[in-house]
Amino acid sequence: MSHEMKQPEKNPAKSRRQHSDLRFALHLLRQNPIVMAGLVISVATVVLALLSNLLVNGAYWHQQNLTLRLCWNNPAFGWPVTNLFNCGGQVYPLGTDAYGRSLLQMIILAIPIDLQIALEVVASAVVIGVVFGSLAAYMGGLIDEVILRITDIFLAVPWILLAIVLIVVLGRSLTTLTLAIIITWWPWYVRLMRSQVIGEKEKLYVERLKMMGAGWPRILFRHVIPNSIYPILVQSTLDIGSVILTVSALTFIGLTPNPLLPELGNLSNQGIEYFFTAPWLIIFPGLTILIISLGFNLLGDGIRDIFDPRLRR
Amino acid sequence: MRLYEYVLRRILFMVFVLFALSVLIFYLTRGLLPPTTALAPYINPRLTDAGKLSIARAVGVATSSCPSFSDFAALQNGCITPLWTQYLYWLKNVLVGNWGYTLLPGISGTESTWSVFFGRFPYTAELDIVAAALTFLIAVPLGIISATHNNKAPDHLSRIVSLGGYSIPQFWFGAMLLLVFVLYVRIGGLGLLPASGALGTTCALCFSNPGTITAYTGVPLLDALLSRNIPYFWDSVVAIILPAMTLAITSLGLLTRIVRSNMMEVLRQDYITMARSKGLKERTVVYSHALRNAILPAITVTGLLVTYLIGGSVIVEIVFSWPGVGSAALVAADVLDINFLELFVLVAGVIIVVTNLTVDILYAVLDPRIRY
Amino acid sequence: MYDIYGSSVVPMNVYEPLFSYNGTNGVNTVPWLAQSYTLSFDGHTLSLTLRSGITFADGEPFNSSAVYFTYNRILVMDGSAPIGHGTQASWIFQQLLNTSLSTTLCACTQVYGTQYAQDVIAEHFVQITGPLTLELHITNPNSALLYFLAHPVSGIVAPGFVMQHDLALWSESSNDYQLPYPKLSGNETQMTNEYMIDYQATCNTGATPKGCAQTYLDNSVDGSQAGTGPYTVQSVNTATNIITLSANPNYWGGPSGNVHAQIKTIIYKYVPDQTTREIDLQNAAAAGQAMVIDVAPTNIYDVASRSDWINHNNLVSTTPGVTIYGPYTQYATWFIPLDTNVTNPFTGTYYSFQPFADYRLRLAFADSVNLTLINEQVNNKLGTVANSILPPGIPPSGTNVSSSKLAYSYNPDVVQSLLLSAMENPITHFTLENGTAAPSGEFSNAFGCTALNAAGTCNHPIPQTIPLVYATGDTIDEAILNQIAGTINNVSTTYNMGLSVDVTPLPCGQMTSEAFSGEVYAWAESCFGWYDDYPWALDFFEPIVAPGGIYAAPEGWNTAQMGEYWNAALQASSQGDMTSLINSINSMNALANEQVSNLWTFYPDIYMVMTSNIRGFAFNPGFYTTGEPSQMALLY
Amino acid sequence: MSQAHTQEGGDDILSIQELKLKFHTYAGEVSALDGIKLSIKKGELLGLVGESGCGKSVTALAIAGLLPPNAEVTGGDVVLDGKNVLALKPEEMRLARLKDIAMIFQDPMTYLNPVLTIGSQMAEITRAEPKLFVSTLVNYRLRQIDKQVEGTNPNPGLPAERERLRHALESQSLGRKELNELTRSYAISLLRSVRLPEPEKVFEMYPFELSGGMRQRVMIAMAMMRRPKLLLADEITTALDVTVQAQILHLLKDLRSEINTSVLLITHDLAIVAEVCDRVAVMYAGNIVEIAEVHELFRNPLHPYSKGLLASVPRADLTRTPDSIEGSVPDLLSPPSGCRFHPRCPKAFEVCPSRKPSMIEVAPDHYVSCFLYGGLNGKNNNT
Repeated sequence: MSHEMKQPEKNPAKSRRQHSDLRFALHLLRQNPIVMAGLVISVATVVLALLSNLLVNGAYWHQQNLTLRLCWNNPAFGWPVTNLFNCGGQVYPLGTDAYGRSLLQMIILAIPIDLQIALEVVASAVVIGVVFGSLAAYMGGLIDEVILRITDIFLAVPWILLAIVLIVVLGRSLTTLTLAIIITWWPWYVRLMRSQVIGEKEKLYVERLKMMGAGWPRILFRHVIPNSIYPILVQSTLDIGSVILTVSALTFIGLTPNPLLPELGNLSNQGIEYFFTAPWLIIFPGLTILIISLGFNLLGDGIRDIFDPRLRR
Repeated sequence: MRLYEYVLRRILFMVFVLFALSVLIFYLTRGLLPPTTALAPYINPRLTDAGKLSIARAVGVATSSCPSFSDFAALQNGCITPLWTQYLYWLKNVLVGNWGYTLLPGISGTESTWSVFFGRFPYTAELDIVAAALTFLIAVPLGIISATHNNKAPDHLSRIVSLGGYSIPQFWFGAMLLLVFVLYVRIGGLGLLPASGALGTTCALCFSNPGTITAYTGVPLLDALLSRNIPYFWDSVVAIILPAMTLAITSLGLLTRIVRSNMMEVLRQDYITMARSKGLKERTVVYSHALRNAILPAITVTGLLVTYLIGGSVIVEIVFSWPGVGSAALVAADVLDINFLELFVLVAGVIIVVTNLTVDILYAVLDPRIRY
Repeated sequence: MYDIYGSSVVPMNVYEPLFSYNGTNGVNTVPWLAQSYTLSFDGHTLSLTLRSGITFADGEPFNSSAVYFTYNRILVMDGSAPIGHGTQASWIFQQLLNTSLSTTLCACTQVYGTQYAQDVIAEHFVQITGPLTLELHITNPNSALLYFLAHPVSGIVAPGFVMQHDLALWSESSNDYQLPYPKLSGNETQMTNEYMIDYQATCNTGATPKGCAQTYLDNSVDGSQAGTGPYTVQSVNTATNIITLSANPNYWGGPSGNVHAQIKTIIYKYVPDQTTREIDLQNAAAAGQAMVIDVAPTNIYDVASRSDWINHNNLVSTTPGVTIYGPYTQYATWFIPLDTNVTNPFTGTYYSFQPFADYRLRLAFADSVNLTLINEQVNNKLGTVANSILPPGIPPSGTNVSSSKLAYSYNPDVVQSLLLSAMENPITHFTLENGTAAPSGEFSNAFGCTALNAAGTCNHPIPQTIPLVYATGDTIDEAILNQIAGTINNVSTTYNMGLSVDVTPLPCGQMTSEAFSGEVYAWAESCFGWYDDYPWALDFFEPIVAPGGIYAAPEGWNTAQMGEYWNAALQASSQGDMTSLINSINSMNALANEQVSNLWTFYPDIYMVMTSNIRGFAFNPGFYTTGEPSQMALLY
Repeated sequence: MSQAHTQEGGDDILSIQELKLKFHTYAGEVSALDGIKLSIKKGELLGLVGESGCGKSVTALAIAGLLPPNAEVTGGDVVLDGKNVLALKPEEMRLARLKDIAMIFQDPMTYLNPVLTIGSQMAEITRAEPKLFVSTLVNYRLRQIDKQVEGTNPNPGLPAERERLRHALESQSLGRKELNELTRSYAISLLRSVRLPEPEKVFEMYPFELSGGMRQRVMIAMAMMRRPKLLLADEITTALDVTVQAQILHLLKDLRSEINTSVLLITHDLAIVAEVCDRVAVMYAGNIVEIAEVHELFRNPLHPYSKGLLASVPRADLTRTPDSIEGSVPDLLSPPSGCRFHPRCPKAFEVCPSRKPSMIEVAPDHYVSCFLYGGLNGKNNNT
C-alpha cells in the first residue's frame, strides 16, 4: 500500500516525459537547423569564455600603449577611412582600441566578463523567482497578493530607468551593475514560477501527499518545485542573451565601472566616440554581442518549443 | 461582477501601484543619497548659507532646530529630519509639481526641472508612438505569416527577423544604420538621412529653411501639420525614420512571438477544421475565423511593449541625439539631477500603469466570452 | 556638454560692451561702443564719451543712461549679465566698489532685499554727465578695469525694453512678494533706481524657495531686442537647447563700419554627441548649408588630415567644403591639483593618509607622466604642455611664463627613488588648512615598510590606496591619470610597497563637488576648464594659489611668502604699477612651480571647424570660456 | 426496404482502394491506415465501427482532404464519384469539400467559431463560391413563390421577381444583396427543417448561447445547405445525451432519404449502427477487418475481433454479462507484424504473426480478412 502511495511522489510521468522530451528535442533539431545553430553558438561562447584566459593574458587589459592607438593593419581588409593610423610591426586582426590594445584580445577577454554577469543575474533571478513565486502560488491569499503587488511596482518602470537610478545611487561598479540588472529582472521569474506552481499544485499527487499529512515545506520544496521548475530553466537560458544585451546597453551609455574594462558595451562606447577614425571599434564588439545573444535566443526559442505542449502533435 | 466595478477596482489598484512606486523611488534617491544631493535642485547657486538652510528647511530635509547649513551638510547636530517627514514634503512637492531648478548642463539654471522635462517629453512621445505603430505594422503580419507557414521558409525568415531584432544591441543597430545610411550610402553625394535631432535643420535632403511652427502640442509632426508647414513636416518625418526604425525593429520580437503562437494555437482549433471542411478559401479561414481570435490576446502585451519602448528610447535617443527625455536622463545621471530622474520614473510609471489599465478594460470589452 | 546660456554665443553676437578685446590677440582693449575715455591718475575716475547715432535693435537710442542702467543692474542683480552668468557678472563689478557689496569679496552674508539696492545706488558708481558722456567712480582701482568693461557680461542692454518686460514678468508672478514700484516713474535714472529696488523686493527664501525673480533676459527669451549687436535673438527652445539668432537689419557696423551680419539666421543647436555633429557637418557641407561645429581635440582627425597636421602643422580638412581655422591659443590652463587636508565625505573627518602633504610624493606623481607623449598621441598636438599656471600671452604682457622652471619632468627612475625615500622615512609633521599643527597620531603617511629586506622588497607592506578621479569621457585626463597610475603601481609592485593608485571616472558635476569639498586626493579639472573671468594674470592666481583660494594649500607650501607676493601684486595692480605687478606675479609663479602644488598639464588650443561657405568671423581669445570654439565666433 | 435499395444500387459513390497513410511525429512514423479497402453506394448509410484510435476519423479526414500537415498518404486512391480525391489540386479539393463532401464532427462545442454568429457561419458557405449555389437558392425561392402564387391573394410583386430569378438562373449569377437575402431565408428554412425552434433567432445567435444538441443540428443544417454527395458523420452523437442522440440519428436518416446523399457514419457504438446503418465496416488498428450488411454481421460475426466487439455490447436481456476483449489497441508506432490483431486474438495460430490476411468474400456481400476463413494459399494479394 505504502508502495502505491509512493508512486505519485516520484511522479512517474516525469521520467517518461523527459525521455520523450529528449526525442522531441532531437526531432526539433533535425527539422529546425536554426535551433542547431543556436546550440552551436551558445556552446562555442561558453567554451571561448572558459578558454579566454588561456588565449589572452588577462593582465593585458591594464596595459596601454598610447603610440598604438586606433590603428588598423589587417592585411585582409584595408579600411576605407582617412587618416588610418599605423601599428608598427605586429598585425592586429581587428585593429586596436583607443588605449592601443588589440581589439580582438579585448573582445576575447570581454566574453567571460559579460557571460559571468549574465549568469550571476539569471541565477539570482531564478532563485528569487523560484522561492517567492512558489511561495506566492502555494500559500495564495495575502502572501500571494503582497508578492504580486511588489512585482507590479517593479514592472511599472522601464528597466533601464530603474538601472540608471540604482547605479547613480549605489555608485559605479560591476557589483552595482549586476545588482541593478537583477533588481529589474527578478519579477518576471516570480510571475513565471507562480503560474507554474499554481498549475502544479492542483495535481492529484499533491492532494494525496496532503492526505498523507506531509508538511507544506516538504510538499513545496521536495515535490512541487522540482516538478514545475522546467520552464524557469528554459526562460533563464533564453535570458542569458537578453541580460548580455542589457549589460552592454548600460555600459555603452557610460554607466561603466572602469572605461578600460574589456566589456562588450564598454568597448562599443569607445567605438561610438571614434566612429569616423576607427569604425571597427563599434562594429566588432557590437557584432559579438549580436552573435552571442542571438545564439542563446535561438537556443532558448527552440527549447521553449520543446516545452510548449501546444506544439506537440 | 459588472464592468464598472471591475474598472473601479483596477483604478484603485493603479493608484496603489503608483503610490508604492513613489515610495520606492523616494527611498532609492533620498534614502540612500545624502540630503545635500536631494537639496541641490532646489538651491539657486547665488544663495548664501543662510538662504540655503532656509531652503533646506522649506524642502523638509533640515530640522527647524538646525543651527547652520554647514552642520546640515555635515549631517550633524540633529539637522536631518526623519525620512518619513521628508517623504511627506517630497510627496507634496511632487503633487504640486514643484521639482526645483534643473541641473542639466546646457540649460539656464533658472529653468524648472518640470518645464525642462515636459519641454523635451513630446519628442520622446513622438518617437515612441511612431515606433509603436511601426512595431505593430511589422510584427502582426510577420507573426501571422510565420504561423500559417509553420516550419517553412517564411516562418524561419520571420523568426530570424524577430529573434534577430530581439538580439541586436539597440545602440549597435542604430550606429550601423548611421554608418550605412549616412556615411556610405549617399544620394547624389548627399547624406541620406539626418543624423541628429528631431528637426531636419541639418539634413541634406531637407528643405534648406523649413521655417518655424507654433508649438501647439510640442510634437513636431503634429505641430507642423497644425501650422500647415509641410516642409517642416517632411523634415520631421525624414528625421524620425532612423530612430523609429531602430526602436521598432528591436522591439517587435515580443509581439511577433505572441501573435505567432496565438495564431498557431487558434489554427489548431476544431472550428478551423470545420471552416476548412466547409470548403472555405484559406484566406477566409485565416482572416475571418482565426485572425480575430489570435490578435485579441496580443493586445494584452501592449503594456509590456510600451515599457520596452520607453526603456529603448533612452538608448536610441542617445545614439541619434534625439532631444527627448531619454537622452536627458543620462545627462541627469551624470550631473546627479535626481529630480529629473524621479520625474521620469514617475511619469513612465503613470504611462505604463494607465496603458495596462486601458488594455485590460479594452480586452474585457472586446471579447464576448470574457467574464471578468 | 556646454552651456549655451553661460557661454558667449549670444553676448558675442547680440550684445556689445563699451570696449572690446582687440581681435588678433586679447592683450589690448579697443573702444567699441565707447568713442574715447580718460582714466584719472589715481585710477578712481574713468570718464567716457560714447559713440553717437547707435540704436538698440528695438529702436531705443544708445546713451549714457543705458550705461547707467546696465552697470547698476549688473551690480544689483547677480546673474544679470545679458545672459545669466552665475555670480560672475556682479562680482567682477562689485570688486571695484565697497567690498561689503559682495559675498565673494567680504566673507560676509549678502544683504538681500531692497536695502541692498539702496546700498548700490548710494555708491554712485555711474555718474551721467551728458547724453553721451559719463563718469565711473571707482572705490578700489584695478588695472584690469578696461578688461572688465570689455568682458561679454558687461554688454550694454536697452533700458526701456528690459524694464518694461521685467516689470511685466514680475508683476504677473507676484504671489509671494510685493513690488514697491509696480509702475516706474520719473527720469531714466529714477526709473532705473526703482527698477533695482523692485528687483530686490522679489528676492525671497520663502516656503517654496525661488531666490529672486527671473529677469526677462535670463533665458534670452524669444525676440530679445535689447542689444546693439549684429544679431537679435529670434527664438530659444530651452528644452531642446536650440537658439535661433536672426540678423539685425539696422546694425551700426562696428568701429570700422564694415561689420555686417551676412548670415540671415544662425541656429545654435545642442548636439552633445561628437559623431552626430560630424555627420551633420558632412551633410551640411554636401548640401551647401552653412554650419560651424565643435570638434574635440581627440577627434580632430575625423575632419583634419593627419599627415598635414603632423608634418606641416596645417589643419587641412579632409571633408570637401569644410574649412578649419586655427589653432589659436587661449587664456586657459588645464591642471591636476594634488590636494592635502583631504576629508572623508562620510565621517567628515580628515583621512589619516595624506600622501600629497609630502613634497616627494607630489613630485613623484608629477614625474610619472609623459605629457609630451600624451599631447601628441591623445591630445593630437592640439595644445601646449604647460610650464606654469599662466597661459602664454596673458596680459599684462611681461608675466613671462618661459622663465619659470618646473620642478618635474617625465622620469621613472626619479619616481622610483622618490617613492622609496618617501616610504622609508615618511613625513611625521602635518599642518592643517588653518596653519595650526595637526595633533600627533591623527595623521600617518606610512605605507609599505621602513626597511627593505635582502631581496629588496617589503615583507609585510602597509597597504595604501590613492584614488585619482577624472571627468567621465575626458579622454586626455584619462590618459594622464592612467599613465601616472601605471608608473607608480609599477614601482610599487617591484618593491612590494603596497601602494596602489587607481583611476576612476566620475561624472563631471559629482567630481567637481567632491573636489571642491576637499574629498579627493588628486583630480583632473578640465571638465570645466580653468579659465580666467577676464584675461588678467592676477585673476588666474586668486583661486588656485592665493591664500583662501578655493583649493586647499598643500603642506610645505610657503603660505606666508605667497601671501606677501599676493598683497604686493594687488597693491601694484590698484596703483597701475605694471612693473612690480609683473614681478610679484612671476615670483608667485616660480614659488608655485617649485612647490609642485599642482601638475600643470596643457594650455588647450582652439580651432574652428566650419563649412567653407561661411565668410568672415572674428575669433577672440579674450573670452572666458574654454572648449566649444564654435561658441566663440562672431560671425559676420 | 433499404436493403433492397442497397442491393440494386450497384454504382459506388465512394470507393477507397488500398489506402495507406502515415503520420510523421517526433516519436517516429505512425502507420495509421494500412491499406484499407472500402466502398459506399449511392444513398447508402455505411457504419464504420472500431475502438477509438483505430483510424476511423483519419479515414474520414483523408476522404475530405483535411489531413494534418504531418500526415502522408503512402498509397492507394480515394475515388469519389469517378474522380480521385487524392489527385485533386488544393483548389479543386476545396470545391469538392464545398459541394460534394460534407463533414459533421464529434464535438459540437468546439467545432463552431465562438466569436461568429450562426448566421454568418452559414452564410459564408454560399459566399465562398456563389456560382455553385445560385441554382439551389433560386429554385428554393421559386418554389416558395409558386406556392404563394397558387395560394390566396398573392403578393403582386411576385411574378416580376420570378422573372428576375429566372434570368439569374440563366446567367448563373446573383447580386450580392440578393444572394445574402436568399441565403438567409434558405439557411433559416434549413434550420427549421432540422427542427430548431425559432430559427430566425438562432440565425443571429452565438454558438455559446446554444445547447449541444442544437449546435449539432446547426452543423447538420450547414451540411444540408450544400446538398453533398457524401456526408461524413464522425461520432456525431458521442457528445450528446441519449434522447438527443436518437433525434439526431433520425434527422440524419431523413436527411439521407430527402436529399439522397450517402453517409459514412463513424462511431464506436454498435447500438447506433444497428439502429440506422445499411452496411457496417469493422475497423481495427488501421485495417478493415470485416464488412457486411448490418443484420448479417450481427447475426454471424466472423472475425474474432468483430465477435469480441459484439460480445462486449451489453444486451437488453441480461442472459450473459458483456465480456471485453483482452489487451488493448496496439501502439501504431510499432504495429504487430502480420495480422495486426494476432496479439489479442484468442484463435491466433502460427501464420497470423507472419502474414497479413487478405479480404475474402465468405458470403454474398460479407467480406472478412482472417486466416480462419482461408486466404492461406497463395501470396498475400489483397483482392
